[in-house]
Parts: sequence; C-alpha cells; structure tokens
Amino acid sequence: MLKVEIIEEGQGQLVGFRDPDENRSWVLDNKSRTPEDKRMSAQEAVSKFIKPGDFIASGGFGHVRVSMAIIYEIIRQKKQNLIMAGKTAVHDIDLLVAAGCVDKVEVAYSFGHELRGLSNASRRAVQTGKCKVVSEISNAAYQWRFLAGMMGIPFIPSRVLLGTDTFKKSSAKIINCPFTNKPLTLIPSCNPDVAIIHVHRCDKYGNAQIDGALIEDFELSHASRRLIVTTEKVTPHRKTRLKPWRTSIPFYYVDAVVEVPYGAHPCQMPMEYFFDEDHISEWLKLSKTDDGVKEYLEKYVYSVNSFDQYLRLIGGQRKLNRLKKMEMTTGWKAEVK
Amino acid sequence: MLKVEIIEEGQGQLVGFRDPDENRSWVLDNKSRTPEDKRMSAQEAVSKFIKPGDFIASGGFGHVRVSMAIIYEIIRQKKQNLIMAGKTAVHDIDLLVAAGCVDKVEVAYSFGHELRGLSNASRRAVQTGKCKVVSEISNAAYQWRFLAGMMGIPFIPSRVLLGTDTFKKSSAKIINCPFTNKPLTLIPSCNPDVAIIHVHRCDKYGNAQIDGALIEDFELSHASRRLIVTTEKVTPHRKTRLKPWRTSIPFYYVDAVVEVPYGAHPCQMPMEYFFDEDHISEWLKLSKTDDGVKEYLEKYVYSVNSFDQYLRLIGGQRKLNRLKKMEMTTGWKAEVK
Amino acid sequence: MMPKKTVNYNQVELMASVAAKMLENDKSVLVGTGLPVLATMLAQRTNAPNILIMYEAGGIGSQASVVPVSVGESRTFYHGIAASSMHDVMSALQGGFVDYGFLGAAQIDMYGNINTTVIGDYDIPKVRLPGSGGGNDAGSLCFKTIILMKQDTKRFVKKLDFMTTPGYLTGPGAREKVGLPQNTGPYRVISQLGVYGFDNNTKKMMLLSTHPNVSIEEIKENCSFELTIPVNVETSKEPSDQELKILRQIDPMKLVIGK
Amino acid sequence: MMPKKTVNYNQVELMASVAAKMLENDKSVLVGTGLPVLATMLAQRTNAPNILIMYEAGGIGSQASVVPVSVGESRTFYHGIAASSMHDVMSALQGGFVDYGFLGAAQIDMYGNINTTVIGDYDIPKVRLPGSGGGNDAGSLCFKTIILMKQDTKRFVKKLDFMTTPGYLTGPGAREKVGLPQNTGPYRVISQLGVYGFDNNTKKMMLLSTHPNVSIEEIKENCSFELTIPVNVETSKEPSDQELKILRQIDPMKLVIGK
Repeated sequence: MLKVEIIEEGQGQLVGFRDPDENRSWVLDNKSRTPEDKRMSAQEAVSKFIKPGDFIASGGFGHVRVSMAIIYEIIRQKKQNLIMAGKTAVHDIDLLVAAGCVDKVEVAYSFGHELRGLSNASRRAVQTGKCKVVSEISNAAYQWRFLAGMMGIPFIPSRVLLGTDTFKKSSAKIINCPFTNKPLTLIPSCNPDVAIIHVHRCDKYGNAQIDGALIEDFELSHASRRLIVTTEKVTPHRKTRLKPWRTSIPFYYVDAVVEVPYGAHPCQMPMEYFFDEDHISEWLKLSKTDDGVKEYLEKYVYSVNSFDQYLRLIGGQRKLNRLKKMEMTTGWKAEVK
Repeated sequence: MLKVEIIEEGQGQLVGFRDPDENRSWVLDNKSRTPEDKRMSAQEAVSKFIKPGDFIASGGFGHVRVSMAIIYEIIRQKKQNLIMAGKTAVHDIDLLVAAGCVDKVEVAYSFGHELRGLSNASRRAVQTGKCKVVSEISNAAYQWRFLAGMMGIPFIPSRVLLGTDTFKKSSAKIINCPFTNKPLTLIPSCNPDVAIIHVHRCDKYGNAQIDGALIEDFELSHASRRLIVTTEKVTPHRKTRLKPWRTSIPFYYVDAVVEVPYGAHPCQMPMEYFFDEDHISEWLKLSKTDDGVKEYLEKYVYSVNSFDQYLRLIGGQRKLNRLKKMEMTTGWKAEVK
Repeated sequence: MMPKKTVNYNQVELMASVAAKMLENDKSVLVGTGLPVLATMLAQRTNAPNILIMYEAGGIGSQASVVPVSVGESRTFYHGIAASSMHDVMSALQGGFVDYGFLGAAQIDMYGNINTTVIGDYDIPKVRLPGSGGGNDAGSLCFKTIILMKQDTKRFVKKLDFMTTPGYLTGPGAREKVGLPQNTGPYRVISQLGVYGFDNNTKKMMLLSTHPNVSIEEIKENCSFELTIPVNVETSKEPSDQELKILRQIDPMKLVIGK
Repeated sequence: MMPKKTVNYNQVELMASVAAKMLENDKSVLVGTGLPVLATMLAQRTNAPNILIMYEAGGIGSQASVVPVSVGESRTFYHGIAASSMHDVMSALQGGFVDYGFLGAAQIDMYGNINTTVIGDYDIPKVRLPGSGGGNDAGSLCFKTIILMKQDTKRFVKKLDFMTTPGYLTGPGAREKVGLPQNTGPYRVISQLGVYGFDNNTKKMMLLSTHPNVSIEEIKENCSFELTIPVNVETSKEPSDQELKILRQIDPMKLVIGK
C-alpha cells in the first residue's frame, strides 16, 4: 500500500474553517427549514447577523453585483475586527478596511480596483500594519474553499498554489495523492460566519434568482452560516415556484431578505445598471488621504440614514436612469432579458 | 505535524479513472475548441465514438431524460464488452446487459426499475455470471466521481460509504483527514470514455440547454472524454447565444449532436412527454425469459433502421401526443414553460 | 401478514400513515419513490404542511398533487423551491441540512444496518438487488433515518448477506469511530407488523408499538435476532378516514398503494 | 520607454498587437481585464476569429463589441456561449480545456516566475499589491501562459520579493516535481521593449524579438538577470493601421489604451 505523507503545510492562518461535524451541528441548531417572512431593513439585518470578529464574505466579483447597501450599513454601524474574504474583493473591502471595520484579510485579490488602479486606502492600511493579511490564496482556490464548505467536507484537492510563496502563506497542505502518488494541494473548506449577496430577485422567504454568471455565489451562499440577501426587488413566492430551476439560492440558506433597488451602486448589476465611474473615481481620489476617507464616509455613510438617502446624494433617479441606460446600450439590450 | 495514513482500501475495480495529467493531455489532443457543425445521425455517432470495451455513462436518472435513441443504436450495432456506469441506470442498462452489449457494471443503482420492480433480464445476467459487477458505490459518490473528473483532480473527499461492505467492494480509499484527523472517504475521479445525454435543445455546435433539474449531467458532460448529445430539437446558434446562462453544456465538451424528437422514449422527458408505461410493461414482461428478450430486441431494435421507425412501432404520433398530454396534465401545465 | 379483522386499509396505507406521523413540521426530508413519498406527501397534507421535501436528483420543495413515479421526474420539482442537481442535494445532505431520510431494505440486522445489494453469496448471488442507490448516502448523512420494509425472519436477520448502508454498525460509538457524521443513524423501523426504535444505550432495535391486531408473539416470530421489548408497548394508530382519503388522492393510480 | 521615432501607436497598442498575433485560431484563452482582453478581442477580429474567450468569473465566448471593464461584468458573457461560474471555468482550466492564459506582473525572474503580491518585506510591505487573483491558477494550469508587463531593472529581477505564480520555478523538471500539470508554463513575455520566450533546455528567459526601434542594449539595460540572447533576434511587427482602427473601436473610451 502506498504511503501518504504531508509534504508541506502552508503557514497562513486558517480562517473560516470548521470541522464538518461542528458545522453540521451548528446548521442543525441554527438554520431553519421553515419558510418564514425574512424581509427586514439593511439596518436590522446587519445588527442582527454581523458580530464583531466575524469572518465575512461578499458575493459578486470585483465591482460587479456587490451588496453595497450592506457594506455601507456595516460601516454605519461601526462593526469592528471583522475578518474578510479577499475573494476578488475590491470596492467593498477597500471601504471596509478604510472605515476600520475589517482588520484581517485572507487575500486572493484585494487592495486593487482592477483596471482603475490600486486601492489607496486599504493598501495604506496594510502598509502601515493597521490591517493584517493573515493568509494568501488564489481565486480558484478560494471558491473551492466555499465548494468544500457547501459540501460539508474538510477540503478539496487541487493543482494550484504548488511551488510558490502563495502556498507558503496559505492555509493549504500538500500531500502525495493516494491514487496517483503525485503532489496535490488540499484546500481547506470555508464556512464564513456571514455572506452578503445581492441578487436580481428574491421572494420574502429568500428564494433568490441571479441573472447572468453566478460567479461563486452558488457555492458561497450554500456554505455560509448566515446569509444576508439583498435584492433589486422582492417577487411573489408563487412566482418563484413557477420556474424552480431559476432559483440558485433556496430559502433555507437565507437569513435576511433586504429589498434595496440599486443596492449594488456604484458597482454594476448585470443587465440592470452600469458602474458609476464618477462615484468610484470620487472615492479613489478622496481615499488618497486619511482626511479624504473621512470626508467620503461622513458625506455618503455617516450622515445618511438609509441607502435611499445615499442614492439621492449620488445623483438620484436621474443618475440611476443614466446608469440603467448605459448598461443596456453598452452591452445588453432590453430584448435579451 | 499530523501523520496521514491510508486506513483502508476498497477492493472494487477502479474503472473510468484517469491520472489527471494523462486526461489533460488527452483533452488537449482530442477535444476541439472549434465551433464545428457536429450534427450527425445516431448511427454515425455510435459507430464513430463508441468502441468495444469502452466505459460508458448515460445521462438523466432512472427512467428520466435518458438518451434511449443511442441506447437502441448501441444494441443495433452490437457493440460489445462495454463497461457501464450503474448510476441509477434502469431501463438503459437493463436493455444493454440483456442485449449482451454491457458485461461489466459499477453499481450505485442498477438491475431495478424503481417502483416498477426488479429488472428481469440484467438481474439474470448477473446471477448467471454473464454480467459482472466490478465495484459498488452510492449515488452521491458516483456523481462526485464525475465532479472530480470534471475538475481535473484525482478524488473528492466525502463522508459516505464508511463502515460498510459497499465501501469494501468500492474503489475508494479511507484516510485520516489532514485537517480534522477523522476518517474520510476519498472517492476516485471518473472520466468516462463516452457519455450519452438527452437534452431539450441544442445548437449545431453542441451548446445544450436542459429544462428542470440537471441531475448529474452538468458534471458528467464536463467529465466525459466523448459526449454524444441527443436533442429534442436543434435550435439556431444565435438563439442559444441570447441566454448564455441557460447553456449547461457548452459546445467544446460535445462531440456529436443528434436531433431525435422523443429520443428519450419510453422514458420521461420533463415537461415534454410522460413515461410510456405500456412499453415499459411490455419489456418487463417479455424480459422474464431469454426468448422474450430476443423477441423484444428483434421487434423494436434489430428489425428497425431508425428511431423514427421504432416510434411508429410503439404507437406513432398518436401515442406520442397522448404522452405529451399526460406530462402536461399530471404535473406541468403548458403555461409554466 | 395482514391484520386479522377486516379493516378499510391495507399494509401500505397503514405504514404510510404511521410514517407520516413521525415527520415533524418545519423539517427537511430526503425522499425516495414509493412508500416514502406517499408518507411524506400525506404528512405535507396533515401534520407537517411545511415539510421540505428533497429528492436526490435535484427536485426540492415539490408541490405535486400526485406521487412522482421516479425520483428524477418532473413532479419532483413541480412548483418547487428548486430544480437543481444531485450534487446540490447531496451536498445539503452532507452539510447537515437534511433532518429525515427514508430507506427501504431487503434485510436489516439488530443495529439497523441494512442490505439492498445482494441475497446469498456476493460473487454468485441468489438475488442481485439494485445496490445502494442513494441509500448509503441517506443512511450515512441524514440526522434521522426511517426504514420502511417488510418483516419476516429472512428480512430481520442475525447477519446481513451484505451491509449496504450503515445503521449503528456494531453498536454505541461505532458510527463516529469509522468517521460517519455525529448524531446520525437509524431512528425508526416501520414494518407491516410494528414500529421499532433503537435503545439509546445499546443501539439495539427495540419494539415501540405493534400495529393494530398484531401480537408481540407475531413480532417475535417474524424476527431472527433478539429484539429488545420494553414493558410498555403501544399500539400504532390506525389511519383515519381522512388520511385514507388523502392517500388515495395522491396515489390515484394506486401505483404505491397497490390494487 | 517609448520607441524613438514618431509612430502612430502607443506602447499598449503595440503590446496588444504583438500579443494578438500569438493567439492561434480555434484555441481557448483565459483572459483578464485590461491589455489581455484588448489583445484577445483584437485577435478575435483578425487572426483568430474562433478564439474561445473565457473569463474566470464564468463568462465564456463573449461577443461583446467593447472591452469589459471587469472580469465579472455582463459584457464577459454578452451573446456568449455560457454564463456560468468560477467553479466551471476553473474546472475547465484544471481539466485541460484552456490553451492560453494571460498574466500581468510587477516582477518577473529569469524562469518566468512572477510576483503580484508584495514589493519589499512581506510583513511590512513597501507596496502591497492585489495578490494572486486568478494569476496563480492561470500560471499553474494553462498550457501556455503569456505574461504582459512593463520592463525595467526593478521588474525583471534576479530574485522576486514574493513568488505569487509559478513560472518554471528553478528550471527544467521543477514544475512537474512539485506536482504542477505536465506541459504547462510560461510561453512568452511581452514588454514594451521586446518579446521573450524560454529556452527549451534551460527554461531560462530568452529574447525572441525587439520592438521597432529598440536595441538589444536597451533590452539588456532594462533587465537585472542574465538574459539568453540568441544570434538571430527578430524585430516585432508594428501594429497595422487596420489593427489600430480595431483597437480604438473596441476600446472607444481608451480605458486600456490610455489617453
């Protein structure tokens, strides 16, 4: 019989990992199978489900389909010591780190704004030690952490990370495969304390539909302990039952349903509205200094009570209509939907 | 550092397993990324892609969405020594074993017809040694074999099979988990030589849409080396591009596109047509004896040249219309589609 | 063995009624075709309107009015919560989202281990059965499994010909030792004669109730292993007229109930 | 460093044009936003009309007319082959369905190993960069990776501050030894000065062509490690007017090309 050995262990901190038995038992005690009306305000959802020290993960990808309404609310409620999944986290993590809510990150992709350049605020926080990178990982490996979490297994094998410093700073392990005898990376599972996902439509119980690519939200939604779904609109339950194959997040994974039209602003909502480049630019400019960060947060977060008020500040319905139109003309046309 | 050991190895034959490197190299050489017109007849698809000794897997589940057109064609072409994935294989495997095409099976669920009772013919073949069960597995583990195959990794961990004879006759292994130190089953990946999947619609290149539950066809289609897609209808390519999120099998996994309306008969095509219980009963009755098997095969397979001729034999359009109506009235109504 | 006096129900209807009452509202259950779906759909219409029905092929939360013929067919997701995949449902099962699971069996032993693979010698079987199907998965991963099966001395056996699906294996602690998830295992066995549970200390099968008109003697005569029989044994409730009416509505062709 | 004589294109356009010509028709390519998507969309309109474009967030086979701003945005699956998931695309990548992959880098060494994580000390970084993203995945799993990056002595380095993504690691056989898939690795490096390949025997970076008006001296001056320089070095082709027209059509806002 072949001998299996642990060849190497990454030295990164293992965050969001649960023993599958412990997680099953948590799920049994805490995840209701009852279809209940879970509609609530962003304020209520955040105060109810996000606790200091929690490991949180945000849906979508980069500046796409991110639940910004909840991100702003977390800042408004001054949640602290959060650990965040840097799973191509861009605007969301930049703001949360800048506001002092998140001080630990496991990084696949963070502190950047893709084409728009590097993040100013969160980078500064890392470079000055205010925010700590606790481990490194890749995008593929991160979503497989959620896949393993969803599947109730402790790890997923993969052939990434091998031979690099990314592996050394990760929480993965390398063994020789019992079937092939070749080295293989074991990526530990992840069950975040809370995930925050913005969707196109959802009923009051939490049965949610996403248009376009699911990115990693199928796995993330199923793996998370608590799940806050924000939605462009709440649809009648009977209607979601008519096309059950369109529901990618069934209600029993969902803890809160928050109706927030334009809830991804200034990010893109695929086939709904485009990136608000003006607003993103404003943030990127202001965030060059700590004073600018304060100015931004004061203006757009602390001095408003709700996402509606925020939407008025960024230009109101007129601006939103323009973003809707841009999304349709730059790519999708209305007929496609 | 924790010591990892192989605690136990199943003694079943490891079928359909490929070293991931070997499979990558096969994929590189054999799977074209060119959008080509892959339409062909069932006859051509079977003669081109199914070779004696191949490991084959059939899509759908039980009597649901099975590519019976290809099953009958395999029998007609008298393919031999096939190994089959008994992944809740019911009518398909019963016929293939009875006809002498399949003589080895890895069994999750085989030799039964669900509610309709046990299979007569294939059971007899196993009990007389004509067909050999080479290994045992469970339904969950089988589809995870395909998941691993699709992912290009040698195994998927799981918590099934543990402590049973099913494990002992499987090709899985048990190790102590490097993260939890608890025993964990490693389910080897599977990349079948050929998979056969019936879908609702598909374009000429092979971009295929399935309505309703995907069952395990997402994973199976992505894991298989060769993939024959049969489809209720061929749709224009431009149309499949309008809703890319509805395509669950992209063209680069597909080797043959065969247009066969009612191609799942006598199985159910969800939201299209119901089970043909008369025909299934006829088979179950005839298959009680070897002579009956011969009679069935002679009548419905050997003496017809095409699936169209077969459809005329089972009752023609009139019968098919009734099955369509039954599917709509017993569950789905037309408006739901 | 049928109840002795004339009754207005058959064994299947009785077993479905008894099983339905075991299901709690607001729980999830993994269901196979046949008796399990009949029992679950009855529960959905009586004591457990919010029961979350899951089928292994991907149908979740079906509101079908008639029993599905197959675990994968379109009625398993009719007006459902989701029509997804086996990977999705089995992951939910492994992740701890499924409370109850139903199993059938050809043989069972005193620890609730079951055989659905083969009768006789494995290599030259007397009867080759379908194998595990989703049975091993449900028996390994559901918090509580309910086994529905016929009872006689050849089925309630001292030693299985093949252990397809784990019950309590060799007794207390054995499941955890081999790595199966904690707090799982057989919860009830329902035969045409009675209902059984498992003794908390020994994990051995224990009579809980006899069906109407069935004596403890009959129970014993139809079991090859030593059954734990407590002092107080209840009598199972007969199906009510209302229940029978519902059963015949959801299985109008008597596919499961039988003709 | 810009070409010395006046030309009607900038560095980004030159690099996109050079990269586009490397892509073969009927192959698949994993694309990131920025220069890679610009190059690939140019190839799609010139030498490789059937190129299969894959974005890591799930967009496959997009026919967008304008460059996507983000890897996950709706134009990545506009009139596409599929809009699926990262799991799907990364599985295809790991399974061997992706021929080419593009990478960017802050630092590269002679074996094509790259750094996108940190400049300076890891714990107290001078510059914290975004990290691997999909870089390690592409660099580990694509058959051929093409690295697009600026070249100077601080970027073409003897020793990386951090090895984010594997090139040929320490030389021949090293990738296979650590378990990376066979027959994979860096294929080309394109900087603003030239095009590089890797010597088959040593796996060390080797100059293949200099861009127009760039001397071998300049190439050497802007590289901190010893570069293999063969006797025959070609000159990269300038972008044609037609190519420039297309580039400006697909990036009308000059998001990638720059203003």
